[in-house]
Amino acid sequence: MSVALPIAILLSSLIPALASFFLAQESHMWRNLLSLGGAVIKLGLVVAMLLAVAQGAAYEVQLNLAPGLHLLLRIDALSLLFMSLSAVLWLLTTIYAIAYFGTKAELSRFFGFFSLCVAATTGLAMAGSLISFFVFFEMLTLSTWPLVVHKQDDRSLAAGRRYLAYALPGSVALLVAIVWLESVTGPVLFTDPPDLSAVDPVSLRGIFVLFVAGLGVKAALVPLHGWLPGAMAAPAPVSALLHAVAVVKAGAFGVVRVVYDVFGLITVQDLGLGTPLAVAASVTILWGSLRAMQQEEIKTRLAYSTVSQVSYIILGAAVAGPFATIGGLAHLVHQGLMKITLFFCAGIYDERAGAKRIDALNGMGARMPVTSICFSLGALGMIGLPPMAGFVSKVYLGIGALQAGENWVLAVLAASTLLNAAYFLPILYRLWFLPAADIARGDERSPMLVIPAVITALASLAVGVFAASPLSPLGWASLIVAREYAP
Amino acid sequence: MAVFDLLLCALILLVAVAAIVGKGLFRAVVFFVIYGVLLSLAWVRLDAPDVALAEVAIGAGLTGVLLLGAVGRLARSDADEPAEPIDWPVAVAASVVAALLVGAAIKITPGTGLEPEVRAVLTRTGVENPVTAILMNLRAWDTLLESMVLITAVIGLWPLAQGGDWMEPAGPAHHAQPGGVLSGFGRLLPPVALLVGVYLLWAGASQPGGAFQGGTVLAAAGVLCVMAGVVRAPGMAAPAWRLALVAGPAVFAAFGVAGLAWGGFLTFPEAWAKGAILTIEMALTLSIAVVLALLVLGPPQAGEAR
Amino acid sequence: MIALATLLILPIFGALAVVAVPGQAARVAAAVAVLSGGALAVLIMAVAKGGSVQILPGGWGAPLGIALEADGLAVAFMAMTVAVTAAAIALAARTPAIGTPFWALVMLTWSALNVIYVSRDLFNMYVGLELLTLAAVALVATGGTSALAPALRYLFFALTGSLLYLAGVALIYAAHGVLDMAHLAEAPLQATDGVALALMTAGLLVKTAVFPFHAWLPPAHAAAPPPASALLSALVPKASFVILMRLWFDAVPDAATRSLLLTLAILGALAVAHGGVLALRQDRLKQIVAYSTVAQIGYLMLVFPLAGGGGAAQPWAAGAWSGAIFHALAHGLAKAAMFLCAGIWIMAAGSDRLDDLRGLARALPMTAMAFGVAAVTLMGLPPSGGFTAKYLMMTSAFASGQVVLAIVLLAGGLLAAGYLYRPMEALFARVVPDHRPVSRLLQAVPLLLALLAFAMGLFSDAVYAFLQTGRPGAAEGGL
Amino acid sequence: MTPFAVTGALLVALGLYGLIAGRALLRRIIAFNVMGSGVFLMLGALGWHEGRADPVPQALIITGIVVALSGSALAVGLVVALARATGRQHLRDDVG
Amino acid sequence: MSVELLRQIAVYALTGAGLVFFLAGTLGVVRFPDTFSRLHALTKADNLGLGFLTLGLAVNAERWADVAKLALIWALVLLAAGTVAQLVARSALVRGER
Repeated sequence: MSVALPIAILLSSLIPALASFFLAQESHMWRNLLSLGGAVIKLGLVVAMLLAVAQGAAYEVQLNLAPGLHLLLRIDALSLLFMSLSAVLWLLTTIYAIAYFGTKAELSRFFGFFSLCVAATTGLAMAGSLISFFVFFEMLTLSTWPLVVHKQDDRSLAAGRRYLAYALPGSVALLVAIVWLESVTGPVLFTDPPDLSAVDPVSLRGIFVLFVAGLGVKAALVPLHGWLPGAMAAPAPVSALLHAVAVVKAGAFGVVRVVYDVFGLITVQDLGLGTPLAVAASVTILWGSLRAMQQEEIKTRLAYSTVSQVSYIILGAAVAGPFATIGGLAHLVHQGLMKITLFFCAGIYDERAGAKRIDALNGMGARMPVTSICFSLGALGMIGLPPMAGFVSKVYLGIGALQAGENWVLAVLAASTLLNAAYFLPILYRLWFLPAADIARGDERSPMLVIPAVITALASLAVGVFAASPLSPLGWASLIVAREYAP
Repeated sequence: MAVFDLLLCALILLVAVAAIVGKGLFRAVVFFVIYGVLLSLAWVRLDAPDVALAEVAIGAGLTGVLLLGAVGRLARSDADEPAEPIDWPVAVAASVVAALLVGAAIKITPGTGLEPEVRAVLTRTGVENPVTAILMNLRAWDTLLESMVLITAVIGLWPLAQGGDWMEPAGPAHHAQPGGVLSGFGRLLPPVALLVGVYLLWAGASQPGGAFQGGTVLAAAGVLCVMAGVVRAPGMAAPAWRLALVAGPAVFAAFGVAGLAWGGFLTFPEAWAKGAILTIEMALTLSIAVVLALLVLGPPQAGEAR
Repeated sequence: MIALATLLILPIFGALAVVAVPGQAARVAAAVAVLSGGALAVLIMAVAKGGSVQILPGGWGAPLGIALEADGLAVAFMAMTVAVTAAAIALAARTPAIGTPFWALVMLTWSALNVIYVSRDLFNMYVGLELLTLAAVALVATGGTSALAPALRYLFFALTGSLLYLAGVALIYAAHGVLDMAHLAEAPLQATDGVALALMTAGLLVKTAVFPFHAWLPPAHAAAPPPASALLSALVPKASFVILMRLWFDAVPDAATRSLLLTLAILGALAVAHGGVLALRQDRLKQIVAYSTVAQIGYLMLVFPLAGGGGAAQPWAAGAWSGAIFHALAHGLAKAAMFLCAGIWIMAAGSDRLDDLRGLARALPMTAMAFGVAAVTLMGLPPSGGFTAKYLMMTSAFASGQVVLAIVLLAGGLLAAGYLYRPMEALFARVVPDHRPVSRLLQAVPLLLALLAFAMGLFSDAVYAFLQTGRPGAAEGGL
Repeated sequence: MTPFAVTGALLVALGLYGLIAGRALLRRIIAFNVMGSGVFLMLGALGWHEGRADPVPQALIITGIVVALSGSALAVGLVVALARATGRQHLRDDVG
Repeated sequence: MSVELLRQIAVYALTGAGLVFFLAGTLGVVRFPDTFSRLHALTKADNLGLGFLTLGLAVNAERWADVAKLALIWALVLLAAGTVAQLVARSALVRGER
């Protein structure tokens, strides 16, 4: 039970974060070195841990906050999945961000909080108990706020205010749920689920609803998603990593943890909470897609698309069929890769061609072929075109729904696929088939921006095509389901 | 004798009501001084001479002078001072508190308290007067803190001085005619007062008296000298005054720390207890005299015609 | 034992030295701070190893003499006092408007606090309270003519509180013939103790500025110079709270009636609501932070109803009791950091009005970070000490079924987020105002204090274990 | 000697009334002193037993009187400073 | 008619006379119209009253030390009364009372 590795992973982003706070604005070289170095080291450590876990090693670290309040870091297959996703994407986004910002102001602060965010995300992934999860969950909220308001203009300050207005009550709901549960069952560890017999069903349902509400804010479930579109006022790297991967996935990851490791799937079904959660997820999926269609700006459309896509994961957790769970977990990675590609491309369009609105994208395919290809790959993947990644997760979700006898889920999946097409295809049509407006400009001369987008686009393609192999997220997800949650 | 006590109590209450609710600020202060004197009579009836001395010297005397000085400085003529309207809700609350307290006071049958224990230990404290024994040895820690409270009051007045710094002499400028009655009185009384003050200090070991009472008399003498123009008012500029101000608690604390060497914090070895206590009391009296003089004179007001 | 005596005597010698040698005031204060730090370290080790350290001044011991005892709680508060006072001294050294009286008063406040923390004698606590009150009022008065009226109101409230407390002590002594808390705990309750304890509690509530007796605190703490208000807000109300805890947990645990606990719970809740709502409506930073103190003191009152609510499932004892102390310590550090930040911003931008602070985050990043960290602590979000406190108290609330008090804690946290967000947003505005530069060393002082509050959160296990030395039985069993 | 104890109790209540309801600041200082001496009288009277007074309350009272004087001195200093700075003699009209 | 009885009678007689003079002085203060005449009454009557009172107490005192102390008290009060009367008179003059 070596202790060093998990702590090393945490420190690999904590130390660069704290160090870069003290760096002067001018020392770009040092700061970039710190961030990139941190990202590379983290990726290396995660890969090392992957190999070790494959050979059956286990990691557990306990830092006592108060006698009952342990900060427990425990590695299991689920945490590895989420950690490897965030490690890979953090490296790519750091490269992207360095190119994106160049020498703009307040970068020490930006990269400081940027690395702090990732540290919180990895901590959250490794959390072994409810309270440790909550500690990192809140650190994520606090470290994201400065990033959302990074431009410090009125629009981003308003976005920041909205973000906290949603996030803090959410954290209160989550804390109440945790303390309410723990006051009866004692500290809750993910390793051995608490015996819920002591808690009467009514308050158990209340606790579950509070959990979903608290986590739902970050997972952008419909009534609680208000902050996400506004947060698009943040610079592109922030919306790319945070609102496509870190923050939003943290919410979904939390729901998966709560459903599987705290309540256990059987209890959730017995309490009759599975279906309402699935309905909530479905409503979010449809509502997100509908709203996405009405958006004029690229980033807000992608934001609403994120709102709907994340609920696939929650849908996977809510439906009792094993395949649905595999589909949901796989989608955690698939959606991450595809969405980050789209956000990267949106950032490139904005940065290089000043194109923020969708109708400004006419004829971009000709002028910025590589970016447009990546965008198309990502978009098609999201729609769920075979053999892309989106298709794989939707198929598994469908099969899972059939297994669980929830046939109406199939209709939801089909409808959402159509809606995805409805808001992505017009963009592709503009990119490739409409003539460029006369004043349009745009070039792809900065490779550091384009390369990350290409890598993630290819990854999302590969993940779909080689889904069958055990190394792919799908294979990994089925491993998780088989080992941890045989329902 | 019970009739005298009842009469005294009624008088005290009456004068107190007049002081608090009566018409006119100057009248209130005068009533307050009378109240102080009557109260010390009560302490004499309760066989507490030390307290009677302290009450009349500090309670009625110094506080009275303090308030009279303040009324003078506020320079508001008494005529238009309306009697304060009765604030009924507070009056009701106060009467509830009164009822509770009187009820408790009646219910409690006075016991011997700690009197036997003190008597048993008295010989080991180095002084015969039990009150001084408690003040200077048994609860010496309280007395040290109390002297620090006095110092705090003086330092508290420091920023209120005109320029925010108390470098000029304390209090308003005094103009007594050189040959006049006051300056004569100011030369005649202080030596006697000095004698009485030192006597009180010395007698404190066995009879009623002690550092505080002695210090107060000396302070009164000091204030008189300043008013009579015999001596320039003390001020923070002169290091001598500052050291005198600090001497009492400093010596006390020094003995406290020295005590660590042979027993414990603030412990006096029984052989030298009397000597130690007397040294401390002398330093304390000096400090108290200076502090009380400064407090009564108040922060310096440059250029205010007296 | 030597360390404890040094800690008690050092600030007294410091104050006397400052009066004797006003020229060297700042140096004397710094020296006292450093030496006290050393003595404190020795004391912490001694108490951690060997349990509470006792001193019997004059060697007499209770009931005749005064018993002083430094248990976990007292040493923790003394540690927080050293940290906050050292920081205030560091900032005051560079604030131009600070005169000699300020230094002496800081020393006096410090010595009064140490006296109160370790005292076990009811009258000794009264003398300590008076020394603290006069020094604190004088500290407020150093804020210039605008501070005179608030200082006077503070003085009258505080004097009323002290005399009510003293009236209670008089009745207790008359009935029991003893002033020492340990002896009082063994003596059977008398008929008149109800009145006495009611008076003492009322007096202490006035001095702790618990709602509805809080009117004096915000104007006084806002009018005082920033280093002074850091001491006032972080430390002074805590002293009378410590006495209240000693009284109810050590001296007369079984005298606590249901009605008393209910009253304190209601007053606490009202304080949290009242302080929070009023803080939302202020437009000067120091006013906001002062009203925040009124709200945060409300939390402390919840310890009385919550004590003993641990329940079987919790693997720790006296959760609410330790949580309340955690809160008092974390709030002290965070509140002092906030007032020192206000001091730095006043130095830089000239005033603490919110619209004068716009954009200062860019100009003075470290101070903005310090204010942020302190705000997180006050909101009770992890990883700060404030979170550990809130978590411990909430678990006790849920376990003992007093869910309403948990709601109060949470609502208070959200209110804190509300009134602390406005200054944060003003700081993050884009316009960079013209401001006088402030040295990074000076900015590091509040940051250090705020990070100490975080450290308390991260290493709360060690702090928790330390607090258990000399913990009263009633803390676990409940009132 | 219960008459003195009862008088002390009444003085405390009277002083409390004056301290809270007083308008002129000097009057509130007087009320503070009256309340203080009331508490001391109660403490002293309850310590009186068959002709011998318990010395401990006496020592406490002497300490109390000196502390009360310091409090009054600071209060008077502040009142005079306030009156000279703002010409106001009471705190009633402003907030509070 | 032992010496003791004589002493008691003397003490009562003297203190009684003293009280009478105090009463007269107080009546004077209450009745007289302006400051000066009040001062006049006060100083004359009260000082005499004080003299008799001190004599009575001296007779009653057991030890000579007490008698000396009483004499010192008498002298001091006389001195103080005189000075205060002077000062009050001057301040009344300054305030323009004739």
